[in-house]
Amino acid sequence: MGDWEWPLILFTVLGQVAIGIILMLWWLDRDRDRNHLDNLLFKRGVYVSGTLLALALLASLLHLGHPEAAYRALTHLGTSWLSREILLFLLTFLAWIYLFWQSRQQTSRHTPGSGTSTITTAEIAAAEQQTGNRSLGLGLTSVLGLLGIVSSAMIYVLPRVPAWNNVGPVLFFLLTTGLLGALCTLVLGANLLQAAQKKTLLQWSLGCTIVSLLIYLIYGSMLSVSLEGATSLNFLLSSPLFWIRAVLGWFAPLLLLVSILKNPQIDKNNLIFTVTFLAGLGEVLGRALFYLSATGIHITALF
Amino acid sequence: MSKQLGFLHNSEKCVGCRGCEMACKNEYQIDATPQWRKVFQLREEDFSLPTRMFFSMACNHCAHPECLRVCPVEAYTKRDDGIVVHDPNRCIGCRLCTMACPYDRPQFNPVKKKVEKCNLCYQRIDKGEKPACVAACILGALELVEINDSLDQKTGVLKTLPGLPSPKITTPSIRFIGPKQGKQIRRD
Amino acid sequence: MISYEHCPQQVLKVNADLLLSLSVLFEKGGENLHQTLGPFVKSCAAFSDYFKLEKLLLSKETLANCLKADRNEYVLMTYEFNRLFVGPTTPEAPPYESIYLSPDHLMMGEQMLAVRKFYLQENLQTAGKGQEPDDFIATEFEFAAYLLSRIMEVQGAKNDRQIQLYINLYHEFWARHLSLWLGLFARRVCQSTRHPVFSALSEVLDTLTTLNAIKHEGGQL
Amino acid sequence: MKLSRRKFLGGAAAAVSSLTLFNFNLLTNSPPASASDPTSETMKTFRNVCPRNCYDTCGMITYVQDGILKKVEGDPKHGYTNGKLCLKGYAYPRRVYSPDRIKYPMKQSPRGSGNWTRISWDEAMDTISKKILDLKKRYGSTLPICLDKYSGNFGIVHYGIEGTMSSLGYTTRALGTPCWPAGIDAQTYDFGTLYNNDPEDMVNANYIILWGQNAAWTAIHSIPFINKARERGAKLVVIDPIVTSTASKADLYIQVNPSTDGALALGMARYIIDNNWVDWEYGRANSVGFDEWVDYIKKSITLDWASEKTGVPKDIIMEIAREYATTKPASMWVGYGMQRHVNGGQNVRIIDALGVLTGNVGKSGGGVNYGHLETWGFNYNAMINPAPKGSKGFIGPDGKEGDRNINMNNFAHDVTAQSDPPVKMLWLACRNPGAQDPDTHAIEKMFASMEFVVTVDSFFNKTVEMSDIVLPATTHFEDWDVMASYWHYWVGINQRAIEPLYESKSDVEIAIELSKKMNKLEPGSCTFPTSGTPEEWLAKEFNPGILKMLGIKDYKELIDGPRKANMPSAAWSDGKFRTPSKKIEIHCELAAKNGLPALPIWVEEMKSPVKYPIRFITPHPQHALHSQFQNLDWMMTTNPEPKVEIHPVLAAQYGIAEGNMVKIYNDLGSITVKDHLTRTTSPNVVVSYESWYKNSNFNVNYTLKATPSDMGKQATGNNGVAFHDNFVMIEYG
Repeated sequence: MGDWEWPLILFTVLGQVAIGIILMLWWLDRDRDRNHLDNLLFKRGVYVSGTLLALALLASLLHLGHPEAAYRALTHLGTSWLSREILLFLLTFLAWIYLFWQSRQQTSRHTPGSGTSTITTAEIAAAEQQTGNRSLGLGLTSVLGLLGIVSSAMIYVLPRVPAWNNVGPVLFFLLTTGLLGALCTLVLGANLLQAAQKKTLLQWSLGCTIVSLLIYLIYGSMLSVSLEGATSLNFLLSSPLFWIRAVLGWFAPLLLLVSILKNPQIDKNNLIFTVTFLAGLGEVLGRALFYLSATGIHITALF
Repeated sequence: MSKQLGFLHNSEKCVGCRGCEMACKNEYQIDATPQWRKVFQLREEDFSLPTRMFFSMACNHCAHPECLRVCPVEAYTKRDDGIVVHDPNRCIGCRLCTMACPYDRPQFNPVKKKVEKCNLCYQRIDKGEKPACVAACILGALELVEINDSLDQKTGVLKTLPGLPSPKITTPSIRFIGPKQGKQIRRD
Repeated sequence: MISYEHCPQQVLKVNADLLLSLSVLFEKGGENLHQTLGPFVKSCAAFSDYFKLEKLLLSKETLANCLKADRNEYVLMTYEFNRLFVGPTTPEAPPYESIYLSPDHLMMGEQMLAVRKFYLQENLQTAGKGQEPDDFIATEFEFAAYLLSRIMEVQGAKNDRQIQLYINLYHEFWARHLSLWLGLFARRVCQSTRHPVFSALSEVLDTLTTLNAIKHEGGQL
Repeated sequence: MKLSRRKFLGGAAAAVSSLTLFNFNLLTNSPPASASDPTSETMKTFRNVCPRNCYDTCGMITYVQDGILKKVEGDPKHGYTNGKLCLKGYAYPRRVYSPDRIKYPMKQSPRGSGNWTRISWDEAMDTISKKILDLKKRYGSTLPICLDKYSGNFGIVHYGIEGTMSSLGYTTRALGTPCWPAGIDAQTYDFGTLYNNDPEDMVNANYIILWGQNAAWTAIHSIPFINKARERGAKLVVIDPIVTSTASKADLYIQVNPSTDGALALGMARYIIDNNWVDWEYGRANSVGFDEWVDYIKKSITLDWASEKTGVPKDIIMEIAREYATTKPASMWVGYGMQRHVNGGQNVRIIDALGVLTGNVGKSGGGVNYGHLETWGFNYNAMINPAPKGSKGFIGPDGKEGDRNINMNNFAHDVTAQSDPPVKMLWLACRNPGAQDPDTHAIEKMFASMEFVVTVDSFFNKTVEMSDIVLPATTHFEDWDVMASYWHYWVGINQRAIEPLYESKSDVEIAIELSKKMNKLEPGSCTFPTSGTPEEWLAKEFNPGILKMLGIKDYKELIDGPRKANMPSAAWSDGKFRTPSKKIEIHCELAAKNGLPALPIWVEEMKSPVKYPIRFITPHPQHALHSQFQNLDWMMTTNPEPKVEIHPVLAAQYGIAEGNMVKIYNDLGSITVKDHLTRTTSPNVVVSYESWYKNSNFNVNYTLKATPSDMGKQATGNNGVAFHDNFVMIEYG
């Protein structure tokens, strides 16, 4: 059985939330004409995700016996997914800095279509130029980030650990990104998102939750084929943590999201806050269990 | 790679005296916690008769070392003679290798906050000496050998023993002579 | 590095006195606290006054009170001293550098040799045939105090070259040894002691370490 | 730059230090030479011998750099241990440099309070001397002082401990050996003394029986010789109640009922006689009472009885009987475990006789091998000191005045039982009765009743805990000494590889200090010499006899390597037995005189009482030698906790599962220990290996009654302890 790997839990979850947010912003940014991405939300998103990303990277250092030498972790890109992960996350961070710079640019000019009487063609051109750069930045960051997340998942794809040695880790990490990314964006954009945007994000979150649940069911059933996998499974099913995680991360969000989408009159924001909070907890627990339940193939002789 | 050095452990001869275990600690004055080499007792259930049978295992200097693959700092290198050497000066203590090795032989030293493991006494080998554990084995149950087909074709040479992870994971450079049981007159 | 040529003798003296009193305190052991505690408390007071160390005020007080202790109290201090530093049970805080810096907490580790070499640079070695490890706290303090006294001497002799050399040597010794383990040692004492006098002692050791740690990075002596 | 600066400084310091006002306490000027090159000196090697109470007594090479012990290795020049050590031997550096070592003389007041004061050697000696003189005054003799020394260090110079006492006058002595006396007497009755073939001679055997012997744990260096014989086709039979690591390797393992080994041997004898595989010629020519014993067997022994008694099927008894009698030479190695019973000595006598019956005694590749003391003929110069003039002694039954001997194997009881004069002071060295003696509660009580207790030791164990003064003992790396084995034929010297650490002293150095002080306080009160370096003391142990035996002119030759005594490889091959009749005494009058059967006939084993149906066997551990080694950090990490081995069937009866804590108890006391379920033991026997774990009060002897074994008095002064006739109850706890 594994241990409570707090640094790793924080690093992975926070990092995934951060990238999730950027990803969502990018997505929202595609639609230029009708409901385009609000600048303020863009800024908020960029700032929050940046902070989370920074925190994540810091947390990852705490896992090391010798954080002061962490820079060396870049030296084995050849075969080590850990090296690749670090590289990609650093690149993501660079891309984010570009985004940050972008967001500073925004402030200088007033945004197009903000109801001002006369708009010169120059302004429009500049504005478009800008939104172009913006979505380029968002896209770049998202792609690098997603690659980073995939490689952090790949770290755990170890032949020694049947519970990990499959597509599971990649899917789990990406789903966390999708779910929490969307929910956090909803929170950040509580009063900046247009109804349509909210709706799509909510649907997306719901989708992620359902997929996550289904995948977990398949994953669980697959585990039991190997001895160690079975041990992991038994550990999970017998652990109260797992059931809390199930309620917080799957069932509660499922119900709430459905109800939010069903009746438009209820106060969305509060509920969205709750869902995000619960799902967040659920994901953290889930990640903790991911490490706790890992059982490696090992020597079973008597000591 | 020109060749692959490894261990041949003879469980028929080994009485589990643990001399190798301590000789290793004595040679390098290893801290209390990490055990580069360890003697394991095979499970009673794996034999027709209750018995005390053993094998001794350090790093297996695998042909496909997982530790080397996952290590982000290239602390692991594989020499031409197949010895997998861990360089503590590069190690940053990320412990990924300890997760990846099915034999748990890279061991985290909680005090130095780095991983350590058996380097097959390469400095002794380079001087033409035997590894400390091999030199210390009173019963000649532990040998330094070249892992190759001619060894594997020898009768009685096994690639694994009950209770060991499948060699498929890392193709460890260790071979065994299986334990042999005599006759027992029991009272139960 | 700031030049120390004009460093007032008094600073060196206050420092040296404290180190020396500590050395004697540990060398003479728990049985002689009634003799060694006095000088220590005195030099400690002078030290904290000179450097205006508020954080030592309490310790100063405690020590002053312990000084007034009656015979029985001193006996208790003796037992505690031995429980912490001597034995025959496993000492709670063995006063040897190796125990803290050698990963397996064994005696006579590499650090002991490094210290020995330091002494040899000054043509010095431990008295006796090395039965008492060179990295014994009392010996290290004595050596540090000796270096300070040399600085004072050569200052008297106005030999700038030597002044610099001894100052460097002094800081090097702290940087490489005392400041690496004294803190750990002080913590161990503080955690395991049941007598105020040793908590106070640990406080002093801790302050001394931090102060010197700053100094070897080039602060004013 | 650095070096030049150092040079400059060195010079400067050398020049000024005379002027310097600084007065050193701990530091002093070093010879300038050393300063010129403070880099590490080259590795030096020294010869040492492991002095523990062990068959193998290994030759060691010790690596020392800058006066620090770096590592140890086996001595390749030692023909028996062959350049290899055991796991305990390799852990030695941890013993030497353990922070737990006792560093200075310390005084505890009051005893057991944990209030320790450091005292100088002078004060220690002063306190002890004054106590001795005071007792002498009060009781008119030194008999109130009792020495308990045994096997913590078997170095010859360490007999200076006995010397310390004899030089004070007549004292009370713990006499005997807990370990192996029943077997010693058995062989003394039969052959005149214990004398085994050279273990290296086992290579010549065609059939080997290890009888209650777990060489894999207690004499690992013998196994290669056994294996050589097996490679030549010899069969290995192990007879033991436990499937030990050794038994696991046997061609045939026989799980005999504990304490019925004699019955098995008698059964074998019966079958051998019936088939006339007897070596009549050897038996009749070399022994007395041969036919008498044969008649006894014919009359009173049947295979059915033997089988019923031992739990060994008839056909197996017949099989090993036939093989042992017809596959010559056949070697038997009688372990010390099998004689720790109320009929242990008698069982060994029967096995001896079986060896004679088949003519396997006195043959290379044969023998009934138990142990020997042939290579121990030193001067014991440190041990022999005349009592001071006018010393009053104890008048023994023989009317001679001398020391008052009490039973080491019932120590607590015998110490308290003394009244004229009572025992008031204990001196313990090379001994840890607090951990190793039977009935620990009784030991605790007895210690509490003492006026004064002095213990010499290197570690704070149970006995030190119960002492007034503890004196720090050197390790064997800090002493000069010479070591012989009670199994192999090699003798080796032990050099001082490193200076004694802290203020530790060897036992002889302690004796010297004590003598100085005693004579200062009361001239003539102690006869122990007050001079001589440790090496000089070593030199005094050698005599022409031993030098000749080792084929050397001077002890210094041993520095080049250990020597093997030039003796025939087969004990008794000369047929010169050392019994009164100069023959093997199958019929032994001496035994009869001592109230034992004259013949090796069957004597009933101890039966388990109704209340305590389970036999509790507590054999030697693998990671320790009694209370030595297990406390070291390497051992505590590789073998962190004690275990009790329980047969699954028995465990089931008491609702105990693997890894449970189990309470083992009887009227004497109880211990609670984690269990391991294994069928290597039998359903009516639980096994836990005696040992002293650091910071643990685990001690099997809390349950162990000081039941005497049947023999030992004749050769060792007292009967042994029937350690393995201990009966208990177990419960989930």
